[in-house]
Amino acid sequence: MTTEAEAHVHHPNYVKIWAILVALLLVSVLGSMSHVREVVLIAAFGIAIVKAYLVARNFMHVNVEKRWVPYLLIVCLLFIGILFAGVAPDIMNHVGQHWINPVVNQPAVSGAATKNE
Amino acid sequence: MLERYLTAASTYAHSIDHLFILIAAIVGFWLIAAETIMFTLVFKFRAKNGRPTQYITGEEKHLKRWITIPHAMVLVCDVVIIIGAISVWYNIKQNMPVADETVRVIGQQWAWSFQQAGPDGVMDTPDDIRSVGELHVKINTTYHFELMSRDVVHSFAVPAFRLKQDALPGRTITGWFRPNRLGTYDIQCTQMCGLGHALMAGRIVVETPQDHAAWLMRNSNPAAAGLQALPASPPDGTLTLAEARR
Amino acid sequence: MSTQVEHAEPSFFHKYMWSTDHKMIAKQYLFTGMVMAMIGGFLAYVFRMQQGFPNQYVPGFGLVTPGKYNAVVTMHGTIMIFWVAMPVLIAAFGNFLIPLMIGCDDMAFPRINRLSYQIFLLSAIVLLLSFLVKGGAFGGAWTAYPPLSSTGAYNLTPAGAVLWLLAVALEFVAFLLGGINFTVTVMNSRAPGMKMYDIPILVWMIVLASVLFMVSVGPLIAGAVLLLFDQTMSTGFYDPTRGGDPLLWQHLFWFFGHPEVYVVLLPAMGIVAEVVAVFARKKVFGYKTVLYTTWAVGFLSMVVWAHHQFVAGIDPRMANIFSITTLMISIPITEMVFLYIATLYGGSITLDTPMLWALGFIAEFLIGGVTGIFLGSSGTDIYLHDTYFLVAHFHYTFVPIAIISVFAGITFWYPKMFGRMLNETLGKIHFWGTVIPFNVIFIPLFITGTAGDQRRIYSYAQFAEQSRPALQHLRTTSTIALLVMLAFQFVFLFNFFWSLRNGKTAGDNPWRSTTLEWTVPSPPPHGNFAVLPTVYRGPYEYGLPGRADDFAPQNVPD
Amino acid sequence: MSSSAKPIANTRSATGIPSARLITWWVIASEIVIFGGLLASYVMHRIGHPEWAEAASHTNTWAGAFNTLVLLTSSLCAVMAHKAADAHQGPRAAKLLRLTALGGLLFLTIKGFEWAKDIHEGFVISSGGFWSYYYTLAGLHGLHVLAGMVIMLVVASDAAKNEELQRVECIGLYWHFVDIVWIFLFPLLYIAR
Repeated sequence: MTTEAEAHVHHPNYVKIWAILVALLLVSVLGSMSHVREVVLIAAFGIAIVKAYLVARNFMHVNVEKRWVPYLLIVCLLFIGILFAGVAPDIMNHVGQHWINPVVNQPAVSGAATKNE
Repeated sequence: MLERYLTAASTYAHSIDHLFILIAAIVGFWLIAAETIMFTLVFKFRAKNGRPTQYITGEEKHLKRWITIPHAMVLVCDVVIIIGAISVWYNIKQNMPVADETVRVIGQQWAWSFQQAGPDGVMDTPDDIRSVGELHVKINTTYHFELMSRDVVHSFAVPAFRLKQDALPGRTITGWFRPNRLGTYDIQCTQMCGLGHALMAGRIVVETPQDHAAWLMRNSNPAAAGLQALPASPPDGTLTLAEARR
Repeated sequence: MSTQVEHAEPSFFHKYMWSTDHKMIAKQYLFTGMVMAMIGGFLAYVFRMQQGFPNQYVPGFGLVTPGKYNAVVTMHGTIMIFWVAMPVLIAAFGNFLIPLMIGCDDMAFPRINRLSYQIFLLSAIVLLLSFLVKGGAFGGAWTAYPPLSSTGAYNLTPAGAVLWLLAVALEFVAFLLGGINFTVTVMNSRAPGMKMYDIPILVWMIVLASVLFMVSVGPLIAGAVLLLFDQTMSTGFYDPTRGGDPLLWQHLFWFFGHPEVYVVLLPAMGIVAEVVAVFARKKVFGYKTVLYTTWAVGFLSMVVWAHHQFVAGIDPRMANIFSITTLMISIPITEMVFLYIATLYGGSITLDTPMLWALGFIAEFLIGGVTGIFLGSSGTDIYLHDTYFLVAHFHYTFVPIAIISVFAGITFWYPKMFGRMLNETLGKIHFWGTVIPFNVIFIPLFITGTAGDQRRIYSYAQFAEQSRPALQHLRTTSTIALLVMLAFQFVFLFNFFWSLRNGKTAGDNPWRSTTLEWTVPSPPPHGNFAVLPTVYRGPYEYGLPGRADDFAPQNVPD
Repeated sequence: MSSSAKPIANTRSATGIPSARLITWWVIASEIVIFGGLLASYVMHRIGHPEWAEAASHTNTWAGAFNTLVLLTSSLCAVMAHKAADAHQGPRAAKLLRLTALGGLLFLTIKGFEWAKDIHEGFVISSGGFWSYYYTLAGLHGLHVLAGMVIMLVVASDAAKNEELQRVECIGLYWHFVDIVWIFLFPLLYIAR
C-alpha cells in the first residue's frame, strides 16, 4: 500500500506553505484589533477560509486525491448548510410569523439582523 | 368522514375534514390499484401454472411505460394534495382573521390555565378572569389565543375544533379559532409533558353570548380571581406529583 | 453453530465474545437484537394491556402507574428503533452478507467491526440498567424533547434521563464505526470483475443506509452533548430563560430522526429485492432505476425533517417548504415499490416462507406509505399529529421494516447461517399468525386516532370524548390482537432453535440463487471462500435464454 | 481468528485508494457533520444574541493565536512525517510524529492555563450561553487533539520499526482536519466580537 501512497502525491515545499499560513494568522490577529466590525469579520473568517483551503490542498493533498473525496466533503458541508437554512429561522430569530420570544432582550435587533427563508 | 368519529365545532374543522377526504380518495385509489395488481401478478405467474420464467431487464420501452406513466400520475396527485394542504394550512396557521376576543392560554405541569378580559373588555386589568382547566367562549366569535408554557413543551389541542399547537417555554405563539357549535369539548395536551401528561385535561365551553355574559359576571370578582390565580413560578414537583398519584 | 470449521477450537470467550469474524459478529448482533426485541415486545404487551384493560393488574408486570407507563412507552420506542431495527437490519445482515455477497474473506477492518459490536453491547447494557436506577427509566418519550428531558425537576427521572442519553450516544458511535467499515469494505474489497452495477441491491441499500446515517447523525451527536451538559452541568443550551432554545433539539433530533426512517427502510427494501428475485425467478425490474430511486430517496430524506414539527412551534412559513419536500419523497418511493411489483410480472413464482414475508412486506408497507401522506400534508397534520393515527401509520411502516422484512431475511438466509433449513409448515403458521393479527392491532388504532385519541396517555378517564365505550372496544380489540401476535412468535422461536439441530441439511444453494454467498458451503467456513471468486455478470440473471438451468451464478463464466 | 493477520479484504483497493486512507476520509467526513452541527448551532445562537459579544471579549486573543501557531506548526511536522514515510525513512517519520504529538501537548497545556484563568475569574461552563459553547466547542476539539496524540504515538512506535508506514499519512490527515477545525474555532471564539 505504501507504494500506492508514494505514487499519489509529490511533496511541495511544506515550510513555505507553513510560512504563508503563519503570515495569514498574523494578519487576522492584527485585523481583529480594528474597530470596524466588517474589517474584523473579514480578517477573521475570510482568512480562516483561505487557511483551511491551504491546509486541505497542500497538507491533506485533497487536490490530487480521487475526485469524489472532495465531493464527499463538500456534500457533508452542503447538508450542514441545509440544516442551518432550515433551523435558523426558528433559532436565530426571536420573532416570526405569529410568534415572539419575549425572554430575549433585544428581539428587534437580532430579529432584523437576519432574513427568513 | 372525520365527523362520524368526532363532532366538528369550529369554522375550519370542515376544511381539514374535506382535505382528509380528498387525500383518502387519492391514496385509496393508489393503494387498491397497487395491491390488486400485485396479487393478480402473484396468482397469474405461479410456478405451478407451468409457465417458464421470462427474461425481462426492465429496460424494454413497452414495459417501462407501466412504470413511467403511473410515476407521472403520482406526481400530478402530489401537486393536487400539496395545493390542498398548503391552502388549508395557510388559512388556519398563517392567515389571522381580526380578533373579537383574545384569551391567554398557559400550559404548565399538569394543567391548562386561561386568562381573559373581564367585563371591562381589557386584558391585564384586576377584573381579568383567570380559570384553570375550563375555558368559556362565545359561539360565532373569533378568538385569538396567546399560547405560552411555564415549564416544558405542552401541546394545546382541541380535537372538536381540529386545533393543535405546541406551547413552547419562552415563546408566545398566537393562533385563532372561531367556535360555531354550542357544547362542552375536550382540551388535550398532546405532547409528552411528564408524569401527569394524562391528567392534563381541560374543557372548553362554547356558550351563547347571554350565558357567557352571565358567566363573566359570576367570575369577575377580583377576590375570586385572586384565589384562582396561579403560582408565578413552575410548581414544585411534590405537590403536582401527589396530585398525579390520586 | 461453529463458524471456524478447519480451525482449532478457540476458547469460548474468544469464539463468541472476542471474534473478529464477520459471521460471528453478525450472529452477535442478531441475537442481541432478538433479545432486545423480546424486551421491546414485552413492553408493548404492558402498555397495550393498560390501554385495553385500564388500571387492571398486568400479569408479569403489576399495576401500570403513570410514571411506569411513560417509561414503558419511551423504552419501547427507543429499543425497537435503535436496538432492534438498526442492529438486525443493518449490522446483522450487513456483517453476515456484505463480505459473502461481494466475494471477499472478511470486512476490511475486522477489529473495528468487533469494537463496533462491543460498544453496541455496552450501550444496550447501559439502557437496560436505566430501569434499575433511582426514579426509574426515562419517561419523556423517545424524542426526549427538552426542557422535560434536560431538567430532573420536570421529568422526575434525572438518572434515567442521563443513562438513556448515554446509551443512545454510544449506540450512534457503534453504528458510525460499523457503517464506515461497511462502506469502505464495499468500495474497496469487491471481488475482481464486480463492477458498480454488479453489486446486489441489498449491499447497495445497506451501504447507502450507512452513509445516510453517517451524514445525518452528526448534528444529533453534537445535540446530545449539549443535552448531556444541560442535564449534568446546568448549562442552558435548551433553556429559553437563559438564551437557549428547546426547538434547537427538536431540529437536531429530526434532522437525524427522519433520515433514520430510511436508514432502516433501505436494508429492508434490499432484503425484499433479493427474496422476490429468487422466488419469482426474475431479474429485478429496472435494477438501475431501483438504485436511482434509492439515491433520490436518500437525498430527499435529508430535507424533510421538519414535517415532524409542523405544530411544534416552528415558523408556519417553513411548514410549507417541508410539506412540499415531504410529498415529493413519495415519488421515488412509490416508483421503487412499483418496480418491485413489476418484478413479479412474467416470473415463475413459488410461495415459500421467505417469499410470503417479502410479499407481505410490500402489501403492508403500501398501507404505511399512503397513510403517511395524511401526516406529511401540513393541513391534515394539524389534526392528526400526535394522535393514534400517527402511531398506526408509523407502525405500518416500522413493523414491515423491522419485523416482516427481518423474518423474510432470517427465513431466507437461515440455511446459509446455520447450514439447516427451517420448517416450512411452522414458518407458514408463523407468517399468517403474525401478519393477520398485525392488521387487527393497528387498523382499529387508525380509527381511534381519527376520533382524537392522543398518544402516550395511560388512561383516557380525564377526556370525555375519548372515554366513549366504542373507542374502548377498539383499544381492547387491538390489545387482544397483540396478545395473539406475540403468542405466535413462540412458534418462530421454537422453529429457529429446533431447526438448528433437527432441520434438514441445506446444501450450498438451497434456493438456486445467483449471488456469491450461495457458492460457499453452509455455514461458510472461516475465510468464506476456498478460492476467492471472480464475477462475470450482474446479480439477478434468472431465466437467461439458452441455458440449461434457469439461473446463472455471478461467478460462473459463460 | 487471529486479528493480527490482515484479511484479503483489507488489501484490496477497487477505488485505487488504500483502505486505510479511505476509512480516514470517511471518519473525517463524519467528523465534519458532528462539528458542523455544533458550529451551526453556535453560530445561529451567537447571531441571535449580540449581547454575548461582551462575554466573548473576555477571551484572550493572543493565547488563541499562539495556539493556532502551535497547531499549524505541528501540522507541518505531521506532513513532513508523511514525506519521510513515503521515502521509507521510518525512524525519521517516527521522530516527526512524536514532535507533532508534542505540539498537541503544548496546545493542551496552554488551553489548560487559559481555562484555569477563566474559571478563576468565575467564568464556568454554566455562566451563560457564550461560555457554555466556549467550553463545549473547545473541549470537544481538545478531546480530538488528545485522541490524535495517543494514536500518533502508537503509529510512531510502529513507524520507528518501518512497519505500517501507510498509517503515518492517515493520522496526518486526521491531524490536519483537527487543525482546520481550530482554524475556524479561533475566529469564532476569540476574534468575533
